[in-house]
Amino acid sequence: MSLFRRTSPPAEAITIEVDGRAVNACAGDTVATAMLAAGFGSIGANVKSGRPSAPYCLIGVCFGCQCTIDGASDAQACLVLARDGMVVETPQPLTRDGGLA
Amino acid sequence: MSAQGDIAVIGAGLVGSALALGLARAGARVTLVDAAADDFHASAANFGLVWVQGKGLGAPDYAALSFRAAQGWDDFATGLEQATGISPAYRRTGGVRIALDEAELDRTRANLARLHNQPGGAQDTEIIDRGELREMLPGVGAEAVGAAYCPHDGHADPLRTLRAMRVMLNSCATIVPMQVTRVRPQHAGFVIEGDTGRIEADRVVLAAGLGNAALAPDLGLHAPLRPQRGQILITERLPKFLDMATHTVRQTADGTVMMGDSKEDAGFDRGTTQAVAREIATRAVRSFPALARARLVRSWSGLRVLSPDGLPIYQASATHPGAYLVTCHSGVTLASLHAGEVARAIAEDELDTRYPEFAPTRFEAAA
Amino acid sequence: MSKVVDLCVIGAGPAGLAAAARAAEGGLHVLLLDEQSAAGGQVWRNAGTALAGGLMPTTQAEKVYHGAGAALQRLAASGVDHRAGATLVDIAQPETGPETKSAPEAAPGPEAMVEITWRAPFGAEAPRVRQTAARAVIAATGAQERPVIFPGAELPGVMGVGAIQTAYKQSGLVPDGEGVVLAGHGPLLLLTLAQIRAAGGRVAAVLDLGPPGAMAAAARALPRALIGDPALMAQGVGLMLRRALSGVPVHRGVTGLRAHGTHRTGSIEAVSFTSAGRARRLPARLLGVHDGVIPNAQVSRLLSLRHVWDAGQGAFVPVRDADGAVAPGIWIVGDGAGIGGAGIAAVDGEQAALAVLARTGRARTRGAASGPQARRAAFRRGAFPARADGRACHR
Amino acid sequence: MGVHATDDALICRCENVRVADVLAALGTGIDGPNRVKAMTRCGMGPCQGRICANPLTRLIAAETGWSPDTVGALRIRPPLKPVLLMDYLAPEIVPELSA
Repeated sequence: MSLFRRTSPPAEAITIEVDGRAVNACAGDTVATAMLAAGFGSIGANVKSGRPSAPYCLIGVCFGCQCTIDGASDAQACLVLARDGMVVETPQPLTRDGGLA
Repeated sequence: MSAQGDIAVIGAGLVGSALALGLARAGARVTLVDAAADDFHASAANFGLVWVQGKGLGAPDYAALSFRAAQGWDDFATGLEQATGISPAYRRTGGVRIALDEAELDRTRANLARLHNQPGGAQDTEIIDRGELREMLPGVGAEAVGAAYCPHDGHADPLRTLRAMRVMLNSCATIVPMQVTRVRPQHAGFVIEGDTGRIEADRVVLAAGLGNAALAPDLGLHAPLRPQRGQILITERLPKFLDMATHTVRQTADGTVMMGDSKEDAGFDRGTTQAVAREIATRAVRSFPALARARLVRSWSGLRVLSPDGLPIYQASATHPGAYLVTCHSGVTLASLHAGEVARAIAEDELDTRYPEFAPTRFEAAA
Repeated sequence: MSKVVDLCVIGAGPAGLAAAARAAEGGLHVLLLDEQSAAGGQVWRNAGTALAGGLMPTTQAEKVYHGAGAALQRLAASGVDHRAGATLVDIAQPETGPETKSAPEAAPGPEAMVEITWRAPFGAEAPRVRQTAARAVIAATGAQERPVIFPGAELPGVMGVGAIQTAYKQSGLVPDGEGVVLAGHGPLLLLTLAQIRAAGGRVAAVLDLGPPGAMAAAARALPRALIGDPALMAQGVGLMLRRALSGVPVHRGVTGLRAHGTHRTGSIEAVSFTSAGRARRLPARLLGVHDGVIPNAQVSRLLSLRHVWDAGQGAFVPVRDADGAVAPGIWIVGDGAGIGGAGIAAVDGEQAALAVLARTGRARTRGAASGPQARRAAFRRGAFPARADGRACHR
Repeated sequence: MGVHATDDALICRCENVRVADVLAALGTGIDGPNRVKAMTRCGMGPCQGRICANPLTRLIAAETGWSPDTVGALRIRPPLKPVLLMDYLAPEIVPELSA
């Protein structure tokens, strides 16, 4: 069950791929807010232990959402606008509720 | 001058800490004077190679010293880990100096030939061709045409080594944080003055890197040293792909990859430049293309402590017996000896007799 | 791609926008680099969408984004070369001098360039790292929430309250369902509580981490601190707060905060703490924490500047001279130089731009006061809201 | 440094350095943030101190009794954010190397 729900009027719907699964999002979302809305509680992974990490700051400071987007592994999901067809790979493959796959 | 009595080591980097450990083991009461100032200077910018190949061209004794240091590293590392639980992560994996074009390989081959022809030879270093290199290092880049390989080369983690020595020194020496301004001889022994007061000691060892130059003259010691800047890049952790050490790229025990070996005359400026960062990154990616997709997380620089001929200086003062100078720019490689035979030589007041070739008198003769 | 610009501004929040627009209006060629995906920084995040009715009722948007619309229009009209999503990598000063710099005595000759290394936005062709030479640099990299250190803080399900605000401004997200707990102090916590309740969400508990009386002080400070124009908001918000806090258990004087959960799921399971001498444990899925905001000091530290500790803000601030200069050809403005809120940030940015224009002999607008007079003038106009953590700013 | 920062709390969430690890490193001259970083890896992760720098200075100040000004702060070096090495290379050699 997602930690967040959308309250604003529906914007243009887009679809991104996260670890191989289609995820519905809205134009104007960042990849991080799109994933939070879709129920992903975690996005990145601790660089030392590999355990899933989550957005803590959502402004590009904490690196809890570092992942690979369209092949670039230096992306912070909270700083990248979600675009239709984007391919997101999290460092630790995650299930729908953000738990480990 | 017996091994007993108290002895002050000035400088708590890799060189000073190793000497202090060795002196304590030799029975001296050791005071380690640490300039602190929230910085480990050269020790924090050490690339971590325990390196033999190519060392001592035209200086067979330095080649032999480096070889003995590498041989001594297993016991040195095991001793630290057993005493503190902190592993210096030393691995003698063999080392390669990769050549990225034929001209580079020719230069390496020529240097090796000269080393072979000098006493002590080239410490089992040999040229390997592209095929052998690729077999040893599958991830090596297509541009690599061959390399010099030496089985005695390896690498260790400089900061873990420093940390382990520090933990040991906490129990076998007195550590005094002090910015030293002067070391003066007095009627018996020496007085060390600094911002936090003064310390007296029967004997004193200068091991303060570039700081030695200012302290040496008062003690009849000669430290003609100059800084040479080296910049280092480091990536985030990567899956294990490189166990061996190379002279410009090495993967640490944590999985991060260090890249470096730049040389600049930039005085005491420890800034970094994008131009040198690009050169280092380019060579690293040409050597190991997989690094192209690695994330660079930090770059910093350190100042190598260089004597005029780049070799260490080991000196016992002729005018003020009991004052010694130890400086080098391979603090990790020589740490095993500094904590062993070099410390014993100081403890037994035999530094100049056992290491005549590293006395600074060699510079006066040449001047 | 190395080209030369008169001024490079880092950060497109209130300070950066004012600096870039003012300099461009004065005739300078300005490059504005901002790592966020759209101009506005944090306080004015996604202002364009919100003011166009995309996120929240426009009446509410005009309150929350007071001043943003004008600033964005001014940017668009100014001809500034704005690169959204561009990340600053390095700033090399004309001569990399000694380790610690103090404020500049004499500005270098007009030709002493500052070398900006930056990474082109996501999706640009490799190599994305570019270099630009700039005759002047104004860094306006803003603030960040002060990290709250407690066991379990790194678990998925623990976020800054500012981050919850960001999720709301960016995508209209509001914490949903049971187990939403807010812990901290300061106006931002109360504002977020009010927004969650206003959107029909439930907050299971508020843990007051502040000293006694902090919650009330924060409520008084809220209108001035966060909603921009104080006069407009004063009455409405006080009422909203009293309603928002009603029915929400508030635990005071909380110590020993701990979050419980595993990394395997995307949320936490519980929070535990001590309040009024009693150990408590509450089921929780989302914990929002907040302990005020501090300057983002990465750029000022990268430049090896001298900093002094500001006890009031509980953070270092860079030492600057009257118009915000910190080194030859380099200015730091806005919250990155010390937390002051959107109002003072814009004044700060404008002021640094005037200094750059004056240095290049183009300060056409005679009437533009600079230095302390501009600050006093702005103060009289009431443009100095109290800081987000409720204390009047005295910079 | 905040009444919640117990020993087992992480002060550096990138490198999993606990408050206890910092406290263990303090003493005998290891009492500045940059030396504590060298001894514990606190501040060496991708965020490069954005999360731990302020708490680290405040923790050392609380432990040593010194003012934060005396304690100082973590030094910051480029790159300000992690960058792919590929993005650092000269344009002409990127294609064949990053294939």
